[in-house]
Amino acid sequence: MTEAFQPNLDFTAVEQVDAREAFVVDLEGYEGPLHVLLALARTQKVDLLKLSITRLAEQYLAFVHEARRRNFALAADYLVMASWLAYLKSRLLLPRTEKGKGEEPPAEEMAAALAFRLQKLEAMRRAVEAITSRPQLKRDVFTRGDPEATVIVPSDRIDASLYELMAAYVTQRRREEQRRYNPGQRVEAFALEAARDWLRDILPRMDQWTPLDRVAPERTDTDGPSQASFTASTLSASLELVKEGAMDVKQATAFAEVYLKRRGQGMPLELTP
Amino acid sequence: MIQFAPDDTEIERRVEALLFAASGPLSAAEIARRLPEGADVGGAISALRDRYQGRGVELECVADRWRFRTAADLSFMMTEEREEPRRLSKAALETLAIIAYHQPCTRAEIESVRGVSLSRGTLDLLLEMGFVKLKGRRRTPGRPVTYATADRFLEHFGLSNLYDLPGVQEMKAAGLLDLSIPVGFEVPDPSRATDNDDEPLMPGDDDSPEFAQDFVAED
Amino acid sequence: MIQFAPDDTEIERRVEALLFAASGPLSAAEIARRLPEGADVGGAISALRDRYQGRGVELECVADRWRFRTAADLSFMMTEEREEPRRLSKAALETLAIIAYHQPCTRAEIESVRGVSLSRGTLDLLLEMGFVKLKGRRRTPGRPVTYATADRFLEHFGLSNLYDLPGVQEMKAAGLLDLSIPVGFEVPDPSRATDNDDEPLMPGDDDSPEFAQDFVAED
Repeated sequence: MTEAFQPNLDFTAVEQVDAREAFVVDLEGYEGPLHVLLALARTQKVDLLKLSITRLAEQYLAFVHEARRRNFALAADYLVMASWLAYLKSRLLLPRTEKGKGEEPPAEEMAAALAFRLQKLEAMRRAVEAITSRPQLKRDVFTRGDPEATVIVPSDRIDASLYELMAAYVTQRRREEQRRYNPGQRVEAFALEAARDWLRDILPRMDQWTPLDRVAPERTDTDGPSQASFTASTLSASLELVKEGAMDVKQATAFAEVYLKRRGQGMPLELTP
Repeated sequence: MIQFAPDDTEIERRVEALLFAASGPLSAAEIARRLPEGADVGGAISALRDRYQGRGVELECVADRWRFRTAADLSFMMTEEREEPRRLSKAALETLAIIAYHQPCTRAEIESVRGVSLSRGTLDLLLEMGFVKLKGRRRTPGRPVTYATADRFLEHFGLSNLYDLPGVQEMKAAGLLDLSIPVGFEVPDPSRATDNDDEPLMPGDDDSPEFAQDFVAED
Repeated sequence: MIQFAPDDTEIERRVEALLFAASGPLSAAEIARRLPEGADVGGAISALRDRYQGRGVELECVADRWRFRTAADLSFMMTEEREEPRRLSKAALETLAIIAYHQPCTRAEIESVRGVSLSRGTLDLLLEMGFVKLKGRRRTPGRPVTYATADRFLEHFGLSNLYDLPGVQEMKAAGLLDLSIPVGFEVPDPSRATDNDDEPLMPGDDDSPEFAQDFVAED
């Protein structure tokens, strides 16, 4: 296959094309091989349907050759297109003797398909021109600059698109991820186990009804659990001890002070001042 | 653009367009500045005033400036029929997004992703708009209520079912996840969510207003 | 306020006032909701359209809704109102056009028309600007997401609906809007090397675009 298209890369072809079309290699202007092909096809100045694919292939190969000569770094797809076109061209030129490899469509059909793709891209190019030459809002035409103070808002439209929904989701998951790596935000809790030990320790001295916040350990270390955590864990632990029958808890009304007292005998509790 | 010396009709057109597009009332001098030298602004304004006389929109002079406003006798249409814009707040949109992808999920789960507690009214709003519904109760301590998206959600976003929700691939395609994709970032597929852990709501749970009230009170 | 059954002139006045006062385009249904039962909204709109024809302000239909806007030929005057538009790249415009004329279409289809893969930032810019929206999923293996234009696109370019796209009928007649390539044509693409294993097209594939069916099904 490579042998088949080597002859096309000779200099006469390049010079012919170059001299005839004064085609300037400017990769910046092209999005990809198909865009280059379209630009080249335009130089043939014929209906895209009557395009000579053989000639187009030559033009493209010359383009690639020229780009390489000037040390343009060509993306792989430009080169893949070059070899495919060389192959297509060789097949178009060869007399059709046997049915190729069977599965492959005839070269003429492949050429027609390429012409179709170019037509399609050309149609979209024209569409861009047609659309952008229309009067555009806030560039050419303007809606009322100062709508009434009592604005009538179309009621059935809610301003939220699927894109915004996705964006909202991703933003949060990102934030969540960042939070996870922020050690400063870690919340230390007063372990239930520790609260139970603490209660069992002071239980013998709790023979009077004592308010919960006086029973809970006082927070000393600013890095440690919060006072709320001490109180909460102490309450949980006390409920376990109630279940075990070791102490009683009472509360007069909702949100009122919770009082704790041991069951049975024990030493009096020394309250901290 | 070639501009021939415009006639009175053309000047009137231009004044009309300027007054319409302006963000506030314009004085004759301000209008004249944007017209060709010597244009009869006064004449154009008074012609416009006559033209709009008795129409639904009238040209009005306030403090030597001119503006269009709707005819005074039609003001009843502007006030009575006004409707509240239904714009989703950032919080509402974010909450909706989490419910959509993680459904069914509890309030606590939503808060854990958002990192802030849900303000009163955010969920209520989504429930009221019919974007979100109460789904069931989680079989965990406290039996918290779970939320899921409702039909209106699918309708609004033009999805035929939950399977159509864009996933990681689309988030990438839309440029939302590019450079720093968090390690192990996964988006749950709500269409494969299992309800096994949940129990259905008791009859009346979902439409009893006290319940919603209760829930709001927890804020 | 006592309202007698308003005549056509009065209906026209009211429609005029509503459209002037509105912050965005209004559909005929939205207008009708604010008028007495049985009012001929269509008649009023077309009367208004005629009345404003050639004036400095014109009535225009965008995305099946109506709005007043300044006449296009007066754009040169509106320098102060003009907002610097976000410039869309050539690639973005081409992508927008492909989506507009082929919607709903998948990312792969856009890439196949352009012959290059969509670079990062092209689709998301269009999504972010609200010109394009995610539409649904194609019912084909992999269930790729499809894209379509949003109302904002029609509003921006002053198109009353998708049939109004320039040249769409001619392109359709020429078969140019058919996404299936007529014969087994596949430019080898290094990024999609495995595509060579594609099954040959079934007979009749090219005249039955599944695409059009999708459009109906996904709506």
